[in-house]
Amino acid sequence: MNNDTLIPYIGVVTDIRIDTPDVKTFRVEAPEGGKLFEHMPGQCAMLSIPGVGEAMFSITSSPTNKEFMEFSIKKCGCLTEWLHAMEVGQMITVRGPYGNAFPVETELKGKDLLFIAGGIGLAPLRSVINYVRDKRENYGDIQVIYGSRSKDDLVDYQEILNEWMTDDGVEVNLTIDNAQEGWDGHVGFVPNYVKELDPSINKTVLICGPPIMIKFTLAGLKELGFKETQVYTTMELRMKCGVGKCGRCNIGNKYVCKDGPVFRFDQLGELPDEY
Amino acid sequence: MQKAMIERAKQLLDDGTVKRVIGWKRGEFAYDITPAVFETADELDKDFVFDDFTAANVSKYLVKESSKEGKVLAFLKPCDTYSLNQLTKEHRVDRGNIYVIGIPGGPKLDIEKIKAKGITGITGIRNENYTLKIETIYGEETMPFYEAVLDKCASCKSKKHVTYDELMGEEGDILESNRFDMVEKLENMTSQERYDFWRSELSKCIRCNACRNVCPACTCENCVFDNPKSGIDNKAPADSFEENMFHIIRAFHVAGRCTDCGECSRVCPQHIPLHLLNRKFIKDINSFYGEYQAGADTTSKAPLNEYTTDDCEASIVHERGVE
Amino acid sequence: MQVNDNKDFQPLIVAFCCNWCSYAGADLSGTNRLNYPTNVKIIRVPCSCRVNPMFILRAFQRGADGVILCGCHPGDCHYTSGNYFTRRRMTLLFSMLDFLGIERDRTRVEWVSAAEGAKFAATMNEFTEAVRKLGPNRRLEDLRCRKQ
Amino acid sequence: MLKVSKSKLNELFDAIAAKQTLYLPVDRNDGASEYKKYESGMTMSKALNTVRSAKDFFFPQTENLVDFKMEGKNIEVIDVRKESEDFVIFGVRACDARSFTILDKVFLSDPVDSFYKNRRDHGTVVTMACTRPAETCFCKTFGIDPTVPEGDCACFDDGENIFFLAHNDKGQKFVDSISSLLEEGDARKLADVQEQARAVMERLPLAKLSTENFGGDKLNEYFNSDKWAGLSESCLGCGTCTFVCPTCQCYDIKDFNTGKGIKRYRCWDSCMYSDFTKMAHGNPRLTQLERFRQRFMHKLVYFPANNNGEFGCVGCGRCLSKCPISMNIVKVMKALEDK
Repeated sequence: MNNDTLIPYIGVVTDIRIDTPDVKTFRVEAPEGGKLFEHMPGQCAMLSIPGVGEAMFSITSSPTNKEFMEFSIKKCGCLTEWLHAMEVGQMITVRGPYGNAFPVETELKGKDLLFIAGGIGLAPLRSVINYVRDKRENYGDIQVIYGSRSKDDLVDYQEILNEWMTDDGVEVNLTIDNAQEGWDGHVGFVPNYVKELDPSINKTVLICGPPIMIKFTLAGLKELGFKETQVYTTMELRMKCGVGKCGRCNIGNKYVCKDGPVFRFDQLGELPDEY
Repeated sequence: MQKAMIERAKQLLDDGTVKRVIGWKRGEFAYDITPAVFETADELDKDFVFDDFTAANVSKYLVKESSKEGKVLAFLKPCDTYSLNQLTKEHRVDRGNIYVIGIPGGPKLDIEKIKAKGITGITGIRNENYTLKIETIYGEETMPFYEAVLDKCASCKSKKHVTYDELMGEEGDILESNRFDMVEKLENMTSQERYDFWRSELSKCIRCNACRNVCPACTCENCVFDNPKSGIDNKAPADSFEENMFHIIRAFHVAGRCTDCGECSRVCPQHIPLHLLNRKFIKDINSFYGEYQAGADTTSKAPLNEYTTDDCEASIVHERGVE
Repeated sequence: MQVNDNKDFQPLIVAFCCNWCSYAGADLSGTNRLNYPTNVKIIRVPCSCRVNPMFILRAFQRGADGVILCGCHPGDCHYTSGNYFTRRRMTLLFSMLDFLGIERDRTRVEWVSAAEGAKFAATMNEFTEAVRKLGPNRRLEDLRCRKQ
Repeated sequence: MLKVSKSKLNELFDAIAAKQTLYLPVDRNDGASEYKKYESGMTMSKALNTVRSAKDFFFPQTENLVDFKMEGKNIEVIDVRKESEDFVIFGVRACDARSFTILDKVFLSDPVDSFYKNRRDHGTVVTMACTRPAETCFCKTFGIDPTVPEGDCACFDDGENIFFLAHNDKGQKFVDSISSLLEEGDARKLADVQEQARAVMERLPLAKLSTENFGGDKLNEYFNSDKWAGLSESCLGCGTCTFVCPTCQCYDIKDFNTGKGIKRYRCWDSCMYSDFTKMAHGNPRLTQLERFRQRFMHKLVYFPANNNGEFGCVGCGRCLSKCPISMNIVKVMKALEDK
């Protein structure tokens, strides 16, 4: 019998990095080493601890990383609590990759890119950012606007400081919600910061974050002159199968797990407002 | 009766006593009636219905309706008033926001019993002197009215309204019912026979939760069977054990609070006699702790919230009845 | 009727014991070196009233062949009235299980005080023997959990 | 046309059951009918339809997907799939037969669901033409002719004989396997019976129901309709409609700890349930209105949008007779159309 997508692979957690007080990044490899499967930036995988539950997480490592996959996971429910309690060497089950991806090889090619992320929303974008950094010649300018509640809540802060900020042609703008000691950067919410920075409207925008942030940022972008066709986002709803059959993650007739999670805002605008 | 009800409802809407009316709405066929809320006289004229098929107990909807602004008029049959009383006692409804008109009770009809006779293609049903004249696309059929009566009405416990603001028609009495007959029959079987009986019944269960969701006593915000943290949440009986467990817990949770309105059995798509489980608890409570009718009043303590120091011991179960 | 003593059958007995009386009673039977079967697995609960019907059912689901609930004697509850509620609740539950055709000897409530070590041991011996005679729990088991 | 006399039906069933498992709709003591594994002597139900649909055979209410053995930090994945045995479902009605092609569109589209496909490959669907449709029937609305049902092999009852018509290779194989019991028969009377049934179809109360106002292009119009509040008002949020529905295919995946390991199983789920889309941080379908809307939008709009206009309903009428509050797809269609 063929392998069924509902039957998962085994993955071994080979490294756990504490990013913020409630976000950890897990490195997952196949038991014999190497990656479990190839993916494209923006795609997701179902992680599970048998007996606890299964949930969809975006793959945060870039496909250009050929050794392992990474998942940045925020503690917010039953399964994630268990995942956070894991130690290195723990096996988990993984299946995927699921969903579409950011059109990095088609529509985004040759474009100036603007990434806007809030909080854990950086996780799915990190895959794209690192992908385009590794294939620098294919893309124009890169700008990242990233905000979080506080300095401690900035996911992948070390990577941002040491790698992204030191790259040529990558502009990183960080902001936190409230002023705090040891922070001399920008203070304020992401939507306002985007307006302050007034990015060039030739850029293609990739945005991910809490729904409320997306809502206001999108409004701000429109004020600046951006069109909906220029803005991509990635969605999340409750999922069980990951292949558009279990019937719960639909927005209108589109399944987030299969037709998404990446949507362009003009596509999203045609769907009913139920997410 | 239907006409008088519509007239009275219109008056109460008109003089501002109530803002909404909860009752029953006509369907596609002669029998598929939906509980509905009416807000205008036009809606009442168009769709309000009260006939032999308006069996649905609307009291559970009052949990939601009575929390809205403005009074709601509810037409309640005797059995429904018990449910409302129980809900009032448990502070699940705002009784002050409900205007209850007591209306005569059943016996109501069970369309499934008519269909079980092989009568199909039904386009109209008339009751002529307690003979049902059923028009079908295959010609007219007849059957005695009492053969099509709902089980819950066939063993009616009371025709008395226990709470109302106004009464339409005559007040009835509490009846001497035969409602424990089947429970007793089962009690007198052997343990193996009982087991076989319930296996054949409960194995039909599709876990649609209709019995739970229709039950006026089941008003938890989050049911233990839906709560992933309870450890027993499930959506399908993956094993015969889970069929038993669901129905034991469902019945146990309403033990002492179940007014025996019979809705659970009425809505079961698989015709499982679920009311027998509830009645078993009622019968046991009556015999162990004294006669108790849930919903008869709004002040008494439920039997499981109470005790006396000389209650019988659990071993009584081992000492009586058939092994 | 077929006589079957199920002599080789080792039933799994789950005993819910209240912290204040029965658990201490079990302890006492141990310190007094009284024997009771190793089939009995004790689960300590703060009060017999803590045991809700689901506990009993889930014990059966997970492979118990008999479930016994021990608490303080009526009137002696550490929380004054817990065991009175237990009594009503378990009476109704056991009656329901009996009604569903589950063998009634698989369930029991027994009042055991902290001083009744001997009663605890005797009760467990007797109950285990009764369940052994009944054989494995087949009417209220979850096949998925059956021991191979 | 090949036929068998109705008096010899049991011989036929015995012959089928000797070779493979046979499932047959039989009457229960409460007047309803259900599919049962055939045992010698059983008689086929005369009822129009079973309470539960025939989808159970290919998409059972619960099924084990995979087992896990957990030991310390290690997990072992145990593939529990087994090749299904051959089986025959006899007496499937035209509506249920069509439901399989709808389920196929979901489960056999990429990536193929091997659990479903396994059963589908091994199951032979033998349908039975309808002669006495009920008032709740509206399969005609979805282009189904109940007098000539689909399936691998169709059967027709002319009152005295059962005629067999194979629709495909699997059906032909089935007919061949019982050919020793069949004989060539005169189907003239059958044509009359079919004609009568078609005439009845025209007179059914729901004969005029049409799908012309539904389909993928109505997405936002119907989604934003103000009718949903009234329609969903008395919905109990139970799963009766979804569980008796032959085309409802939503499922949940859950884990069960047996004490020896973890069983991951899938079971039917209902979009009518409050926890269907509930996540750790919220629920996009908070009230019964949204859940109710989802079910009917899925059948009447989303499904045709994704499947070349095919609707996710076959008009079997089960939800019409089983809904505790008698709210159903027909009432929804009529209300939405009524501008």
